Amino acid sequence: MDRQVTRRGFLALLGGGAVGTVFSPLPWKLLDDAAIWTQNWSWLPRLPRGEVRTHASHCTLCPAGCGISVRTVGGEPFGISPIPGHPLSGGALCPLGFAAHHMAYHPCRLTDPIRRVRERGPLAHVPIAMSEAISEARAWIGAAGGKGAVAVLDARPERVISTLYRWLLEPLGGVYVAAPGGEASFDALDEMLIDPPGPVGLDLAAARTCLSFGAPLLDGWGSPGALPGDVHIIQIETRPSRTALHAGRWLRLHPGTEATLALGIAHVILAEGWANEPLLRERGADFATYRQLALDLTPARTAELTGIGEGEIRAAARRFAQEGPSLALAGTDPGGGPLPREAQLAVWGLNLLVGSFGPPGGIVRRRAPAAPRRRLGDLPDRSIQLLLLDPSVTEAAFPWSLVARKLAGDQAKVISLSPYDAGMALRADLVLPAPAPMETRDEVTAPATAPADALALSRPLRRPPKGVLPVGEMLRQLAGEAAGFDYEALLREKVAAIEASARGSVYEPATGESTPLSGDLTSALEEGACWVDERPAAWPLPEFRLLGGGADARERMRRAVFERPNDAGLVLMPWGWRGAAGAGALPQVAAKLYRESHLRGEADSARIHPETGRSAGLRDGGRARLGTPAGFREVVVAFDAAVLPGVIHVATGPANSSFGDVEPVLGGLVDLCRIDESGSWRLTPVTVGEA
Amino acid sequence: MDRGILVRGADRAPLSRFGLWLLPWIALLAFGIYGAYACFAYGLNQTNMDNRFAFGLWIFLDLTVIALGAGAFFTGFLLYILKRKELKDVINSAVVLGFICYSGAVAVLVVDVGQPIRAWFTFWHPNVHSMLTEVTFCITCYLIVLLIEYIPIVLKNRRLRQIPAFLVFEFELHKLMIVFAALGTFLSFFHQGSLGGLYGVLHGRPFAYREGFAIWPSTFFLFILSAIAAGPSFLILITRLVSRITGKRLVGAGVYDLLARISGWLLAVYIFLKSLDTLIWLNRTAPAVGFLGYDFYTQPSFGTWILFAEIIIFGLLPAFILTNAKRRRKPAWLVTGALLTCLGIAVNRYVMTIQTLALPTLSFDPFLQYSPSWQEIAAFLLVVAYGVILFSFSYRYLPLYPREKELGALKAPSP
Amino acid sequence: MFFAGLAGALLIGWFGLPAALYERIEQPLQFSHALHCGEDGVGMSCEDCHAFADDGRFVGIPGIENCAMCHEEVMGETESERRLVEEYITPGREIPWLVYARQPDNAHFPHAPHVVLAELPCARCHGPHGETTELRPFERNRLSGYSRDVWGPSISGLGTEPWEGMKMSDCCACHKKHQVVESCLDCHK
Amino acid sequence: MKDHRVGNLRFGMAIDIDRCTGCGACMMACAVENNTSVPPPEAGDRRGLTWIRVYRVDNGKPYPENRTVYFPVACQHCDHKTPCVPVCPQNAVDIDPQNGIVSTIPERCLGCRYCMAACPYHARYFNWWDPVWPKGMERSFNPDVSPRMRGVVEKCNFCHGRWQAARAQAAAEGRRDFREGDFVPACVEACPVGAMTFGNLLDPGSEIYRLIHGPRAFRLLERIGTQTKVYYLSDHAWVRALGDKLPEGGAHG
Repeated sequence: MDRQVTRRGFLALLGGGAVGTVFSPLPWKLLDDAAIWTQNWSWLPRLPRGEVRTHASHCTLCPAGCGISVRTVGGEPFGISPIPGHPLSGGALCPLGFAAHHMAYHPCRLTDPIRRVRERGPLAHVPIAMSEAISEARAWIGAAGGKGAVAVLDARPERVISTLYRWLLEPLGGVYVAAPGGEASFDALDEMLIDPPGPVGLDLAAARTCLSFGAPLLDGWGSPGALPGDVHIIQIETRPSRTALHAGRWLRLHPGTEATLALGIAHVILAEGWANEPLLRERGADFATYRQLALDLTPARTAELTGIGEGEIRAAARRFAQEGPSLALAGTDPGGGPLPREAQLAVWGLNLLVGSFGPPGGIVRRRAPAAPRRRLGDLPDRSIQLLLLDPSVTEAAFPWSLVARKLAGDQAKVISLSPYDAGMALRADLVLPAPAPMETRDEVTAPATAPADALALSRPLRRPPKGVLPVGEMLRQLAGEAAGFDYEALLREKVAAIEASARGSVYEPATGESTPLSGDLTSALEEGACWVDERPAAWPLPEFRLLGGGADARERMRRAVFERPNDAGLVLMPWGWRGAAGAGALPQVAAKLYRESHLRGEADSARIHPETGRSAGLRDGGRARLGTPAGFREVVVAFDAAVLPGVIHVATGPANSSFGDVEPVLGGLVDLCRIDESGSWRLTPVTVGEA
Repeated sequence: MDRGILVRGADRAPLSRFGLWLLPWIALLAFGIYGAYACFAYGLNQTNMDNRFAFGLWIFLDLTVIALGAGAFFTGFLLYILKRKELKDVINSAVVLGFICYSGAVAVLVVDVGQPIRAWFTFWHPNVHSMLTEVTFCITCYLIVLLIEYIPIVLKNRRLRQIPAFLVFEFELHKLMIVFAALGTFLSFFHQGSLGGLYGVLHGRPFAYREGFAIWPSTFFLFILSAIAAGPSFLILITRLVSRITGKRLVGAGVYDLLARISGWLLAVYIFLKSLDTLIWLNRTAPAVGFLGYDFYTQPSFGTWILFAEIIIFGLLPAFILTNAKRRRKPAWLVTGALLTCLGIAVNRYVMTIQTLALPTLSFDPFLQYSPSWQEIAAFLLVVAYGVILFSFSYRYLPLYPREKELGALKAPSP
Repeated sequence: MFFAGLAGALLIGWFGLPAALYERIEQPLQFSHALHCGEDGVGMSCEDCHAFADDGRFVGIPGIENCAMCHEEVMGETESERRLVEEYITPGREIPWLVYARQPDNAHFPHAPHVVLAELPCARCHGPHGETTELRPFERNRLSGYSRDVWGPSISGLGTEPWEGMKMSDCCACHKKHQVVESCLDCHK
Repeated sequence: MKDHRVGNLRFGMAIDIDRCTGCGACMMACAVENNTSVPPPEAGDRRGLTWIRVYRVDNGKPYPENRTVYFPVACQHCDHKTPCVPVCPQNAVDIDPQNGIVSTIPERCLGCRYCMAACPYHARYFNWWDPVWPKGMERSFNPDVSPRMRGVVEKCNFCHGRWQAARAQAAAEGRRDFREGDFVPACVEACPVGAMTFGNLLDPGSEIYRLIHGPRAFRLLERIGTQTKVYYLSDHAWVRALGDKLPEGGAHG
């Protein structure tokens, strides 16, 4: 009985509890809080708080020098947008530029120096203290004896930093070398002009016709995507690049026949009397020879060699000669590598024929004298014992063998200054951590392709991680704290010199207006302004050699023009996008353009003409194995009806690992490529099999 | 040892044999649980679904299973509302089957959504325009109804019957059964229909979009029809399967005949309307929004054959078999017809879910293909195993087939 | 017995819950609004410290330089002012205030439309905060991590004062009352 | 569905296909602006999170007839019979009656993906993975856009963060209206060739009004009747023909 009661009582207690709970806030409040928690659970990253400010600055990811306006929250950049009407970028910014501020957090980011321990694997490394790294580097520099034993590779010359490199090299008898590759190569142009009146630039904005021999005008020439002016582009390129697809006219020539086509066009120009021959004869040491070569090359022969119809050739030549001002450009995408020497000579030569040297819209002179630099190809093999890589080289896309053959065997050391352990830095025995974009004051100069010099600053907008030194400071320490190694001071001097010259104009992002330079340039630059030099007056046509120097110049050009580079078999042509051609680190969101949309060619994606593909036993979307004397590589096949049969266009990057969520890999497709005597790696005979 | 709680009078295999029979299913269950766990722990990247195939194997099979589960409410409807007394023989098993199908489907849905812990928001902030809301509400309610209908069957267990309170409770419930049957019928009509509406309303997907009456596209009604046509067939299949396994004549021959007749005629009507609907859709609905009928069937894996199969092989053929008394009395024909009917429903649901998503809409869309990952398959096998186990227990301890005793053995001694 | 259970549950629900749910955290520094803006105070207005930036963003909690404008060095004799100067202004550290009205990351509350366009007084949502002589401890919801003010001081959620509660439902109620056309993106980011 | 349009503001976009060079700046600017996470490599192009995605489309012909264009496709913000709005079971998707922005609120979404099945433009993306960012990167997040969690659907909201900021600024200036240039989405701002135009479709004085009423304008799947607010522009008949579903397809994603 009792038990009965207590049991009933217990049940009653529970019942009461239940009723009470329902009439208390407990269940409802907890339900509500639980709901809130599920909507905003704790392991979701929290948003930054703080004051939002906007700063005008410049992008330093590539040499284009785009003007950017950076939004920061609590002193941390979170948004980047282009500055409309900026003199260097014309209001454009490349895809990568929008995520420049993410680079500071790239998984490959270095905050301490690392020493490679190759015996534990090609990329194995250990972190070391900065002081230790510096002293080790200095020891190596000291050990590297002899003239030319120390070299610096820099992809962006004409900066104050470049001066510091030179100072570092001077006492050591070292050499300052411009990194190979890049979109425009003026090497041949320098060679053509006998004592040229200083460096030259290209006045594309004022040109009306542009014969672009592979220059990626819409893929990243200057500021990517934005082409100033309304120039009619005749794109002469084997690959269906976006420039080719959007050009006014696209001539899809046979691989490696640029020289032929250029001279073929010269033939039409000369034969139809568009050129000012008396002047050319007077100035051109070898004009007669050149003329004869060109005239020997009939349009019919050109058409046969290049695969471009005679009519097309004549039309292009006429438009180029008549619709001036016109420019002929010898340039390629950074992955494709430079044109061979003869091709460059032939193309630049066209500008001489139609008088595009000097006047606006042509090849113009730039004010500042170019500092002396050597070409990698000119260095003796196995001569370098210590190589220093500037941060700008990290994302470069040239075949490493170009450098490797210059290194003095295995005991040669490579030191890389780089914010990330990626790309070319993976080749280094010692990597010193450099600041990421927007972490230090950096200098922005006009790209090699710009018509005039310019100077602007990239402002420090976020605090660099502890232990990361500015490049200038690292060089000062490498030089043993030698006097005068003061980056900031040198920069101030450079600015002061410009102020003194009172030349050029200053673009103020705040007002969007350019005013003639007067007074305080320093503070203007600090506020994100951009100084642009004035254009020098047109210059008299200098003496020139159309076929370049050397006793066998004529013979070499003749061979380059009349011999078909590859008669049988498939050819491999690498290509890459500006800023993303190498295996350097990229912002992680760049994966949207590659992995998540295939908008851009991921590393090792190959475009092949359907027929070619099928005859090689490949299928669209399948995998293929490419073989060259240098090795093998697996690629993903994509059929493309616009590709020339017999050619395989393979993207050089970025590798999946550049987005930072996969382990970095050493070496890229370009390392498979054949390098000709002039250092070009555009064409490589290749064997294809199904993977 | 469990003699005391076994179904009275009916002989059941010894517990050891029963355990042996359960073993493989329990293994399957474990595998399924592992697959489902993977999805909860790591997210739906464990499946092979993607942004184009937002729905995959799970939704397809859910739709099928729920259609097959329609046997429960429809038998209830026939028995309690239309007073087809002979169906007393199967009503219990029908209810259990229905419960298994629905609870299983809901379980899979919980794995399928990306944020199950927020799924209840549908009841908190419902969007009344959404077919999915309708489905969610109806299925939830109907699951409760099924549970209530299940209770009296459980209470019929001979041990539980000894508790007087339960006996009374069961008796009271029974008087209410007609109410629940009606309620269940109402709910089921709606969610079966809404499941069809789910796709019929997608005017962005001309392959699935159908015109209709008021807010209901034609698929709304076609799904109801096909479901109540398939339900009885599924019931036939399962009952025959069970009696084959147990070697007992579980229900009177008349029951099969009745179910088959109903299934057959409903199927016939369904196929007729379905064909009509298809013609209207191909010639009017789709072209009106700039999609050409034959364009839907140009893909190798989805040729016109699939349409042919759905209407002829899995439609007219079984209808032809089941509507004819002579044929459906022959067990072989009966089973074939029922099987084809159920498969037909599966094909229809497959087309509505998978093919709809596979076909490109934009002119520069590629045609994509999809195949489920092992986690998806595992998660579904979980439901199958769960169903078999629950049904086995119910059969062993509850009187699923009231006339089992009097009808006696099939021929061979029971396993 | 029934009533025992009833009472127990009610007690737990009404008094146990809030005690268990909220953790009380003291502010890093004491501050008297009354002293600054009351008529018996220095007579500053809310906007003097809680102002809009030129881009229309509400700055909310003023930065340390704002305090430094007056408190370059110690003026009064209060303990907290001494700490203000010594621990924050002199080293230039920001004060890690715990904000009572802090909304979650997925909520966007623009002050401008409410203050400038609708001309709501600060007290409409923040209550008589401007008259307080000291800062009460910040009460953090252990489950959701939010400030207690979001739900409102009364655990029942049925506040009597208009400013009690800053949940979505409270926003919607007011918007409905004033026929503000709504969509999710008005307040969710 | 009832017509719930209020006021004379309808945000819309016009994209000039003839100008687009397919550089992808819009995709990057979008991902950065909206704190979009990057799924792991195995996600591929079918499980990505690309609120705006640029498709490469060509006419399939060999050189020299070959023509290739790029189609940036984001949420089309259907103004009528919006496919994704009525299907959502718990009101996580709505269309702003004042400006026509079709919004998705991830914190309300349960991840049933019905809206994705409903959308013919494949403009909706699902978080198949837990979002992961490089260590510490949340410090450089856009403070105006909340990150999404695993298992929810997300898509283009016409940069609602910017819209909210612009509206707050307007309010601070004491006005309620939208003026040309108060804000543009990140993609429009990013386009280096000015191929994208954003504005009020109902304002006869606006640039976009002129463009969408010109002969070059067309929309995707117009005949479905969704009255999308994203227009495309082209001089070429074959490109305009891509707007509608063609029997022969003639397309390469």
